[in-house]
Amino acid sequence: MNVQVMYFGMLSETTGLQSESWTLNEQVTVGTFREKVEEKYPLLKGKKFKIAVNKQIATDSVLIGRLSELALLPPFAGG
Amino acid sequence: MNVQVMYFGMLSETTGLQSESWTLNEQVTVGTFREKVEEKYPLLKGKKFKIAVNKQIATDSVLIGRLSELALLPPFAGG
Amino acid sequence: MDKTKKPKKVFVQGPINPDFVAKSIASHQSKTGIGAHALFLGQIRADQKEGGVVTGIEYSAYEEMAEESFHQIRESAFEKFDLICMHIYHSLGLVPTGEISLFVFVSSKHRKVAFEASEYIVEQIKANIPIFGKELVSEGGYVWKENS
Amino acid sequence: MDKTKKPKKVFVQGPINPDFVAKSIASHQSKTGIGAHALFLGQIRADQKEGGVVTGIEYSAYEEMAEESFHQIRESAFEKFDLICMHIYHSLGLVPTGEISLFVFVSSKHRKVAFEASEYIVEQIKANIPIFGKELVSEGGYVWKENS
Repeated sequence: MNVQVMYFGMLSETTGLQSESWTLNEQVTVGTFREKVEEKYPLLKGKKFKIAVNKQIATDSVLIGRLSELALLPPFAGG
Repeated sequence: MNVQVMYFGMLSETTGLQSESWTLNEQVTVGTFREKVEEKYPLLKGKKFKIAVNKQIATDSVLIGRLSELALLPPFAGG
Repeated sequence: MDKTKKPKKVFVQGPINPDFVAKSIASHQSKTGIGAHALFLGQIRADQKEGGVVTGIEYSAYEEMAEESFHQIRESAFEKFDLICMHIYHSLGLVPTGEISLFVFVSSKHRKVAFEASEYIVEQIKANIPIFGKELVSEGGYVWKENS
Repeated sequence: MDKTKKPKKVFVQGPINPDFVAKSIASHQSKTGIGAHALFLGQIRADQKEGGVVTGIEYSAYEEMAEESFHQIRESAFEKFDLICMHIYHSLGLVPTGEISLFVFVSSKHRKVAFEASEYIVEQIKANIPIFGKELVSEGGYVWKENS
């Protein structure tokens, strides 16, 4: 299945991308996706980031569904 | 000795005055003055008020000195 | 900065204008150590009283004592909190319902100090400044206001 | 009043102008149940960094998620506190040092609620809204900001 993955703030510098399309197996968890994205972009490993699935911060056990919108979020800086 | 006495807010309505001069004995305390002013203006008895001596809230035991400025202060309403 | 502790003018005649608030904010933009401003504004409510609804408050004060008490609040606030700036404005005379009678403005490096100082100062003002207020009501009378 | 809970526009391009704050205050003068306004303003500090002094912050956000998160903060604040009005504005894009990037405005009948809600909302924003900031420094580089 295809999902859209967005990279924000310093992470878009790390990956060189604002967003891209990923092809994932069905029943992939956020934790598995985290491993895959760190494999693809090794520089992510040292960074703190959260993963949002459909605009909600998700824990590693959450399953990624079809048509999900994923986002890698570095530390927040609002205010 | 003569002291100036000021009446604020609702108390200036009670006494009908903004201020007046009082002749007091030396060594009069705030507590004694309170009794005297309530004697002179019986309607003050039911009211809550504080007495300031030289712009400081004073307790009943404070002695009133020469040239003091006294003020009768009803409940505050700032803000 | 603004830490000189000489007494400052607090009382203004009539309501405090929103444009005055804007000017106060703008005048702090050159103070680049400030990260947080907390502003408190007291607005006159149309409370229901026995003689009708409140249409405004007529403020008076023992001004000389009030200025000294404001000065004491300033000094204690600067001692307690790591503030960069602090301003207090309070109305005298008539302030109609819906308009502003109190403006407390504190600025600090970090937000926590600003929040704490703002609340502290407002509570001190309500409790300790000899300001008196006549709540004018719609049927023509008035009620003396008393802070709780 | 203002209690409709549909999402409201929070983001503004560039700094928040003091005149905008004044207009927001003025627009609440017809709401005569309000007795207390608490305003919080976040201002960009000229902090010293390795690459020089901060000259501004360039803000970006995951806007769609941020709007939803702001909406959740609004809902929880109205649930927790007896508020009459609540407004949040946050900058996107460049905000130079000394200018304002966050404006939180709450109004209530009594002051205590306004103080508590203001602090609650600001803390929620700092912790939960996907906003990112590049602190630009005087020697030409930048540092990514991270809320503590």
